[in-house]
Amino acid sequence: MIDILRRITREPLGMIGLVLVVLIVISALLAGVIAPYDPIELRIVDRLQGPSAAHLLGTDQLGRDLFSRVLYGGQVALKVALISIGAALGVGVLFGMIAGFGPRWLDNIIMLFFDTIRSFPTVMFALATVALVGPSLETVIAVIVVTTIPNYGRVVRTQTLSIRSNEFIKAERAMGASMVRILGVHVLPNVIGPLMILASMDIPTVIALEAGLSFLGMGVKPPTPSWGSILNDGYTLIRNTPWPIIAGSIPLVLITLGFTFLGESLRDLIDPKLRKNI
Amino acid sequence: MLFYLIKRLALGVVIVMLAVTLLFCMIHLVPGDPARILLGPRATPELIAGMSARMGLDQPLPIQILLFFGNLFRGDLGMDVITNRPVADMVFGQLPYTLWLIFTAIGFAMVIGIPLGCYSALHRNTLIDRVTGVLSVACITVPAFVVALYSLLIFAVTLNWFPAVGAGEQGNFWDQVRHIVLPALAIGLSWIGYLARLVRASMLEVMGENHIRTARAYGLPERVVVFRYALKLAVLPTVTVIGVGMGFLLSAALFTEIVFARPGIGKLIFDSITTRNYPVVMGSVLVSTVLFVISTTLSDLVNAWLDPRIRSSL
Amino acid sequence: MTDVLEVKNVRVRFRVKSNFQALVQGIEDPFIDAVRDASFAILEGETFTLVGESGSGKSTLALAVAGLLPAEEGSVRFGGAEVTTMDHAALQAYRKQISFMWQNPVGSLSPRLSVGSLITEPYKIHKLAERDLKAECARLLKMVGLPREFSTRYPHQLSGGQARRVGVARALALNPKLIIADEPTAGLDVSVQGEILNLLNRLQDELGVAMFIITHNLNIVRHISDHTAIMYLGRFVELGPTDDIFEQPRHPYTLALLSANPEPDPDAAISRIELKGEVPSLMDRPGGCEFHTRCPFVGDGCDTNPPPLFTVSGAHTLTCHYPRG
Amino acid sequence: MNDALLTIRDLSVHYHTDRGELKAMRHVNMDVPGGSIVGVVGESGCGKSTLISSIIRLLASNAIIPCGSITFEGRDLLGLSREEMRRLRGDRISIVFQDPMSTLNPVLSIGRQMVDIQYRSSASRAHKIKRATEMLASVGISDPGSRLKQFPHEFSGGMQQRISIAMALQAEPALLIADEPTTALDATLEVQIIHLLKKLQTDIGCSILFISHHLGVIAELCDYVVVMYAGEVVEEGTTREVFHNPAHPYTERLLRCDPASIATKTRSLPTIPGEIPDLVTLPQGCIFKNRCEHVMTQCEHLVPAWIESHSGHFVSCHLAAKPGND
Repeated sequence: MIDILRRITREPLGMIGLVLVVLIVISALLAGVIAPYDPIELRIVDRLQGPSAAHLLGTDQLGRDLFSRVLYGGQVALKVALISIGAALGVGVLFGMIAGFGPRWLDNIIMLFFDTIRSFPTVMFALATVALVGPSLETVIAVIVVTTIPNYGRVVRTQTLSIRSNEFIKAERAMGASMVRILGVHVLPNVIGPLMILASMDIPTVIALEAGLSFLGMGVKPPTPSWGSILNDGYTLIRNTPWPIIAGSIPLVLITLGFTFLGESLRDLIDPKLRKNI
Repeated sequence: MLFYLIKRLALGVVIVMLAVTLLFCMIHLVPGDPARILLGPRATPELIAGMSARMGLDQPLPIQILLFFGNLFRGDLGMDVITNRPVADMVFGQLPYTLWLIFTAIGFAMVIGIPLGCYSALHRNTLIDRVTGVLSVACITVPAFVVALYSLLIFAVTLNWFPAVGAGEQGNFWDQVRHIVLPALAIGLSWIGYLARLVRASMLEVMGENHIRTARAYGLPERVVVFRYALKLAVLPTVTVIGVGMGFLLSAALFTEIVFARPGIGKLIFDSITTRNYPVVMGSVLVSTVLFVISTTLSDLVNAWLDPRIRSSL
Repeated sequence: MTDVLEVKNVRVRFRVKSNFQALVQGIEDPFIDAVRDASFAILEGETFTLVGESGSGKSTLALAVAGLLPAEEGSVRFGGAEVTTMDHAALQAYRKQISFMWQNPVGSLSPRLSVGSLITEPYKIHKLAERDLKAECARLLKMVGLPREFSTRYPHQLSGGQARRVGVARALALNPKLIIADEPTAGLDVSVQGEILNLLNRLQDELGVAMFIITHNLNIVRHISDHTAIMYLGRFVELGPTDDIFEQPRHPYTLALLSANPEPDPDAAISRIELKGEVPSLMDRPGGCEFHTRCPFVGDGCDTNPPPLFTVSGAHTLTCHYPRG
Repeated sequence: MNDALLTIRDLSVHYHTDRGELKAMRHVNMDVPGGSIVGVVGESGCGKSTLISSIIRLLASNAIIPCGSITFEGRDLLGLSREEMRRLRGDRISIVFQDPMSTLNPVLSIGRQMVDIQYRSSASRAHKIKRATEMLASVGISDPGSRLKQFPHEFSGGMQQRISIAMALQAEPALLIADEPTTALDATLEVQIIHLLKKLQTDIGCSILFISHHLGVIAELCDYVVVMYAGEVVEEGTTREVFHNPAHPYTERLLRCDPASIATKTRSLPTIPGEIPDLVTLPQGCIFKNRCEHVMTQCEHLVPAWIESHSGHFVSCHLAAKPGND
């Protein structure tokens, strides 16, 4: 583990990725300490200011400090990303391994469901759900979990299928090993590595999706700060001030770059053959 | 071949039907009555019952689904409860805008991304390759709506080079072109990076295969090795990715249509969701799903056309 | 001596087309026979070898014997018990008494487990973990001639020969009555092949375990095997005591295989028998004698009549219209 | 062997790896006389594939050539420009690879590939197709005209190898390199390919550099043999000399442990105990010393010289250098 870390820091891009991720994660975690203002406190007097020493990124139309809102928005983004990817990973691995190792008919049924979910364009599916249930953080997480499960499930299935035809699995079967033992001891350890890399590279996608939904007003409820809702404010104010757009997009771009660089160097180190399009 | 085609189409129909059923179940299962939500808190029970009947929600769920499919076969996607126009007309009226946008974006991404990827693969580890690599990652990771916002901010609002809203005047080709540039850029930018990286990776893989060594061992000029022997194989994964990418493209189109206030199916969905217009939501999601199924099937067929190994296994 | 294993008239079928495809394409039989009418017995403590080229059905037969593939017809009896009709519990008990060694020395070892865990895997599978696994591991490593330190290595750190030894150690873990080895020398250099064959011979002498070896290389058979069968297109074409087959090969295919591995002597009279064409597809078996399309000695009736069973002497039999020699 | 078509002198190839410099091939000498078949024998890790790649100059990008020369038809291949080298490949030097299944381009038809490699000729397309048809017929593919339209996966492994041979010999090269062309094939197909190669070699009059680990095939096919071990050529001579009077202990042991050479039944087959030394940290002295039965004191420190033990029979071993030992 430490060895991997050391090798990542040796690569310039890996190092940049690591620094960005650590920086943003820490600043989100410590938002309560670092943030100079309350992110939801209204100060109409200070509205629509440009950057200054008092307001590093300026203020929005309600006079809220954008820098503080960006810091707190990071908490929302990370929360959504970690919970939804964790859950999707768990369910995806389970169904993927069952599809890859189980009988053919079960595989077909699981794949049919995966394909069906995949055929909904994610954002449209998310909007339809939000329209029915109403916007909330939980809805966003649920939608992301449902729409990401097929991605992981398909990767795990493909990997399981290729591992399944290996001789060492046949050897375990011939020795009479149970299905649970084969999956847990022999398949899972060979699947999980590449999957973790994929998951780390998915974090930016999920964060972008959360921001997108909040941008459309279908994510977190105002006044909770989110990068997406800051951008939405920016969109409505686009002819007045560019700062909310800049403030909302900077962390979004930095964290996506950070996780992508990190994930890519991890992938190159651990499994150079793994490609994004499995 | 014909057998395969029939199988694929049958599977596509099953997927679409399953998707519709899932949506119906979702509407049915989630708490809250769509008719009540649509009409607002002050609606009378009679009004709500009337609206439920108009939306077909008073029937039991299986009947609702059957009715929907029955109408579907007649090309009827139901009626818009607010304007009383057929949903099919609305959806198909908006669809061309979205399709034009998507095709322009992906075409533009292919024209730039694929050659860039090839160049990077063939000049591996040079400065240009590294710069392209970093830029590609940067392009991929920036969400489409952020690109849309920035291009709107810079090119439309600040510099005023391109129009900010709409799709342009009907029948005025140049006006339409001017209107499509920024939205297509917003969608296509991440695809340039994506395709460049994909083509680079698969080109490198193909160039390492034994048959390329053979082609070189027979002294074929490098140009022939690259363009005739390697490229055809290297673009195969691209076809699949674009086919599956229809979903992402539609999602990205939705954002850009909203940002640029451009007509299209994404904007239609968004507007009908904000007005809780379920039949329109249903119809548009269905059409998007069908688009996805068609594009994956098409990409499989193109793959089969390009790769004789797949062709003969069909 | 008693039979450890008795195989009678085994037939193994594979489906190659779905019923629907078969209907559409007008194929009557959507199955192929990978093994047809195979019968042999393995005596306690002896080695039986199955020789054949790719597609001959030799591995399929071995899998059917091990209960890993269902046999369409025929019987496989192990120590008097019928394997083909065993339920799950009986099969588990059967698998404790046989071990299967797979073709790829490194690929048949689970890549993320250490040699120590790999060797003791059978104990864990059959819930015999109360044994002192460390001691067992050391004992097994010693048996196959590997130093004790190897227990902490991983498969990718082993050479082909070493990995093969680990495979042998694992196969010996539960003191099996029968070891089935698929191509035990595949992928190994000539100088290492000898080591593995010597090891198998020595272990058989010490432990009295019966062995069922599958190989494409007829030349290694002479030194390890008591009885040999030669397979072509899923059928035995010649079967008998190994010495008899090497002294008096009678089937043209056996002769061709023997001559396919010539002596490394430039002055040796080279009498290679070159077969015509390639192995026909199992979906399109030739009529009459199935070998007639490639046989250099083909005669009248070969293409129409199935060849008769010909007994050379005692247990040495073959199916041929015109046996050589 | 003065009329040699291909002469390799003191050739070394190293690879840059994470662990350090991997000395895959060191100070190799060998000759391929015109119109002859030369066999290269060795076990895994002996440097056979590095040898081939360096002759056709398609070494991996992490390879370096610290010393040596490869002279082909009087020209030093290592001194040629990339373009000059490319012009030789497929015209004067051709190659048949080991794994027929992956050697041919999967998405182009056989005919297309066979026509493509005739790009040097100014003949008409119809003429090129005719030439390809003739070549396919000469390697024993029936109905060659219509099979030109087929793709590689539609042929069996044996057929694909025949096609590879047809492509390699289409330009009637002076040197054909055959890299274990029969290893992936069944024994009965191997016989066919060997006979085919022998016949075509006689027809065309080219030389063949035949790489194999199969001693029996080498004995049957080759005029000369080169024995490689751990990146060095340890012995070279006529096949008869080397197989009847092996001068290097490795050759002698290798010949002894081939199961095919042991006609009498034995329960204990001869082997070569030990493993190939690590080529990153080379041991001092003779490369074979850790596995040699006749190891002597000078083997520990002195690298044996490349000497001619008989006329035309070269070996690098201290035993052969002793006066009166031959």
